[in-house]
Amino acid sequence: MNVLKNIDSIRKDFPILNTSINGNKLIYLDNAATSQTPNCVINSISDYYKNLNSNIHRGVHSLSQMATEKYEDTRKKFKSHFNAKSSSEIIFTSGTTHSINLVSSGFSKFLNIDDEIIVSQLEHHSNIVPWQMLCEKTGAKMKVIPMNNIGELDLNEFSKMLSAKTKVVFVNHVSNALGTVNDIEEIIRLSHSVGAAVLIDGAQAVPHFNVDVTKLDVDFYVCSAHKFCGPTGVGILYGKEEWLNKLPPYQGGGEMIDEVSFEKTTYSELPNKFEAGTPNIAGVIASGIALDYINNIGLGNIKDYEDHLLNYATEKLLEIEGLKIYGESKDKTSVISFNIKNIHPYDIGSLIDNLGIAVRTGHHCAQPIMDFFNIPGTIRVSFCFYNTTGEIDTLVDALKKASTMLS
Amino acid sequence: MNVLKNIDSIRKDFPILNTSINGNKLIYLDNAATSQTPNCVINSISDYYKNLNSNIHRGVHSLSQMATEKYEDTRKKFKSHFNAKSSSEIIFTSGTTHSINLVSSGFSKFLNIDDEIIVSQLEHHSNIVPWQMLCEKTGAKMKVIPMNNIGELDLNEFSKMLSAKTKVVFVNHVSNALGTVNDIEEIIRLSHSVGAAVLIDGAQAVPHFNVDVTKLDVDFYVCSAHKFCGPTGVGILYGKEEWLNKLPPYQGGGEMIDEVSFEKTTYSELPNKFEAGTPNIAGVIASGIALDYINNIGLGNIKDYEDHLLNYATEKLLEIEGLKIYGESKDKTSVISFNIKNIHPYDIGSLIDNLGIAVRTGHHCAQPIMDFFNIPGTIRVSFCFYNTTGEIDTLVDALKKASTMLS
Amino acid sequence: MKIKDIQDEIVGEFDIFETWMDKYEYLIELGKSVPVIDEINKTDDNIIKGCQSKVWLHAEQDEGVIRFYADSDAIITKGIVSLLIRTFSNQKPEDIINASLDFIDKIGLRQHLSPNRANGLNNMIKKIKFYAIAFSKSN
Amino acid sequence: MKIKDIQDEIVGEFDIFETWMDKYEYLIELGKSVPVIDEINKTDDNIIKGCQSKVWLHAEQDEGVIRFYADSDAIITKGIVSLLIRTFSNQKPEDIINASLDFIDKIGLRQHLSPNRANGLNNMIKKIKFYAIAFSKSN
Ligand SMILES: Cc1ncc(COP(=O)(O)O)c(C=O)c1O
Ligand SMILES: Cc1ncc(COP(=O)(O)O)c(C=O)c1O
Repeated sequence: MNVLKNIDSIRKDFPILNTSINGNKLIYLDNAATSQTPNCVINSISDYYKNLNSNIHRGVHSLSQMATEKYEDTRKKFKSHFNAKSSSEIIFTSGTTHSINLVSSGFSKFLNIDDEIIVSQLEHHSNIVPWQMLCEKTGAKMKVIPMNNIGELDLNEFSKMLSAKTKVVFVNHVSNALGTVNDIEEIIRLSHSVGAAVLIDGAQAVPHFNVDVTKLDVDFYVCSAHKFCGPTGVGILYGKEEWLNKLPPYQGGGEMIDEVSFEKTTYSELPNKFEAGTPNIAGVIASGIALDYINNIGLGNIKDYEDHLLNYATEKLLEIEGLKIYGESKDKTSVISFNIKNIHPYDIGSLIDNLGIAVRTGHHCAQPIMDFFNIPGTIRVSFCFYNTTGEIDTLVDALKKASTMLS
Repeated sequence: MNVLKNIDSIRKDFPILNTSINGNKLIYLDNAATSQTPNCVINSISDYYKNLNSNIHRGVHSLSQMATEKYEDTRKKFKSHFNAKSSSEIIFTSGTTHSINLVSSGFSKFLNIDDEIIVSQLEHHSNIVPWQMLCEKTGAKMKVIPMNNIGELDLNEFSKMLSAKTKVVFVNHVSNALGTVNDIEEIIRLSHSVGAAVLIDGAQAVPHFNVDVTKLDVDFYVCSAHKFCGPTGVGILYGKEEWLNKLPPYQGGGEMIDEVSFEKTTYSELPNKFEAGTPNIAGVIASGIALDYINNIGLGNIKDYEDHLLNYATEKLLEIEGLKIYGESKDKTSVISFNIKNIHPYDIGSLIDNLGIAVRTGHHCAQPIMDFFNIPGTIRVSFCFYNTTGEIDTLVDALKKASTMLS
Repeated sequence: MKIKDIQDEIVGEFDIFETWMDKYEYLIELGKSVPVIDEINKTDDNIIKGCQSKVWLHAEQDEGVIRFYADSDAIITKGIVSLLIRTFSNQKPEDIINASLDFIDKIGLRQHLSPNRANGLNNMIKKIKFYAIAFSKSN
Repeated sequence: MKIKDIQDEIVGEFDIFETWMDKYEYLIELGKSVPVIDEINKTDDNIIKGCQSKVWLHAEQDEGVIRFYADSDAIITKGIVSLLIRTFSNQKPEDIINASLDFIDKIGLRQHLSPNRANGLNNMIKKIKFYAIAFSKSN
């Protein structure tokens, strides 16, 4: 059976799962927005402030040495996890959004007015708006990979869009709104065949399965710690060393410089070139603990279990009268988006919140997808490995109740 | 007497002050790099993850509502603290460096090739490099307010530099390298007389005394939470509403948009326009707790006590043979930079670290100041309200010992 | 009736319900039954955007009082909207300006007014006050 | 002597000292007494920058071994530099490439090699290995 053997003990690691909402035990199904935080991560933050809080990289005193070492060890952890070639290829940022802006802003150096960049119809606003800003600045044009009715990208159309004009392609690994797992291997292969760089937004992938940037041969890969049981305020940017060396620095400040005078300033080597100012030291270290935590459960186990939850929930939800699921790709992970009859998602979300069930409703920062389906939004349930089939049963009951009240 | 009455109980609030380094009790005098964190701030982070962790602003479920409320209440706290006119004038960023880059990057819209911007000789790299990048992009010229031998800015020279060409002036409130408190009231007044905007880098001021942005009539004021007993990864940007409305958005992403389509995207109102992506929610809330904590002690009391420490330490340090202090402005706060004979600061720093004393050595991210004095760096001790005269005595003994060993 | 008395009346009505389910059923009833705005006034100008449910608000001045008309695309929002209209419509501008709104809290619907941007209710209340200020100045 | 034996010898020397003060005094002595590099070789090319103390490193190949010459502007760094020279100079490229450096840890000076960028020691060790690789390829 596809059940994590130690699910009970895993749930005990997450103190928030014991809280009550309106007298009901919390059922947290909004994991695609942010995942919950295990005790080891929470404790790592406290421990940091109680034992080694200090500014890093430049202090000669012991606290600074220890904090620096932990911070840099964390970089090595991510390097191994993503199978990067060197730790210099791992840049810590404040989130996926920051990571994408760092890259898109740097690309203004490489783009001319006739160039093209390609996005998919499936993207989160964070992977659209920075590139729109880039187009505005450079005059480059943006093309959009279309999707079909079940939320899969049309790679046939994509291959026709590609040309020598294409400079960069940016697509998410997993859609946060529909759960579609995109065939990024093929997207990367096709893009490279015309010499275009590829940025993959892995915000919704990294929490759910293994990612090997070297095998993928991807140019940039980005994610947020708060989506894989880490703290808020930390993002990771993987970039191929040759690309990171070519990109201009994003922010100016301490840490990212080699020498400063009013006449001439030279920048540091990687990774410091992209880490201006005091980073979120406590958060970065805690993100490494979160990574250890999910690796300890095993991303293989996590994927099996979450697939099981996804299938179970899909089946149960479809029993509800008038329920329509958006996004039915063959390859999906951990997300189900749906509506019930013509009921406004906000109404359903508000009612089941009173029953302690946290789901997300709305456009999920992916308005182009909503426009595609011509709906104002959906109800989205998204799973983490600490969810259970029992919670899904309660959700289904609650949805039936809400639907009756609102019909 | 200028002693905080409850210094013992205050010290108990900071668990790290009980740790030992190499068998000696930690004496932490590197507060200008980062300050230590009281239990209430540490607990606020744990409480957040244990009770309300959730993505904010768009969720209809209770956790998201509660987290949003706490986050927005924190904005109101900073609004009151700085006496801003509206909460929309408070933007949360990931640090002072990020705040400055947000503003400097936006100014590229306003600068032409003949324009001038003015910096001071006293700045931290974070308040130099972003503006150099801006000059490179726009062709604007940078002028530098000179300082005298005791580390005070020459406002006479400054007033001569100002002209209709001057578009923006950026100066720190307190120099992190020398402790000079700059006469920003006068700098703001003079700058406004030619229509230039002023950004004040308050990273080293906010921890030590009260700042009233309305009274100052400043255009932008920035600081970092980790310097006033808050967590890492949080910065605050105050901006006058009219300026923030004029500035273009910095990063693109979720939260900062109103509507997104591939054809046209419209941006949110303030403050969301500048807060793209999931912010450091736990960190921002904890920063508000840190603010409450220092306000509870009272910035008036803090200033009195720290002035007392500064005077005491200055007197004691000058008893050391061959010790030279850099920065002797009449108005100084909480920082003493010095060298002993020709000994390399790194050597002193390493030796006294073995005695448990944490000071900073080097250029303190302010190379232009070191160039001015023609030295590679200094030893810098910087105080917080939890330091004591006893700790200063131990420091002085340790410095004498180190100086003897190295002479 | 004064704004304060109307609010007390609403609180009294909701007090009858023992469970949140009953309360919400009443709210949904309110949302369904009341036609709160003429279609002709559901213009883009009158939209107050929340990121999920929209609110339309239209105001008219009439013999010293302001009449408000509103609607929403989500039924629960619409129920609350109808209560706000009942509270503020037909009141004098200065009474609206000075009113403090507490019934939403008291009947346990506070979460719908959080600084959260999911619905347009918070902005609707702001806009009601703006109208009152504008009309009081134009008098 | 082999790299490993030299390292053991150094560890033995430092074992005699009971306090960190004595150790550092010895290190300072080493730093003061050894003229490790000719002024002529203290070129900009040979600088290894730390953000606080600088290290200069110069290498020459001679009859199958590499000779290293180095210096630093901070005396403690210089003391450690002199120990590194003693360890790696006059060794064959392949021995340098394969050597693992443990004496610094064992004598309790690990903090000077942290990923911290205060001194140039970490980069000095990297550069020593680079020289060894370069020279071994050119043979
Ligand atoms: C005066 C001054 N400005 C800017 C900064 C940069 O702050 P942060 O590293 O938190 O971005 C500092 C901190 O060292 C500072 O002292
Ligand atoms: C696919 C995708 N990309 C980007 C983001 C933005 O991440 P963050 O808000 O952490 O910057 C998200 C999170 O909502 C996401 O799901």
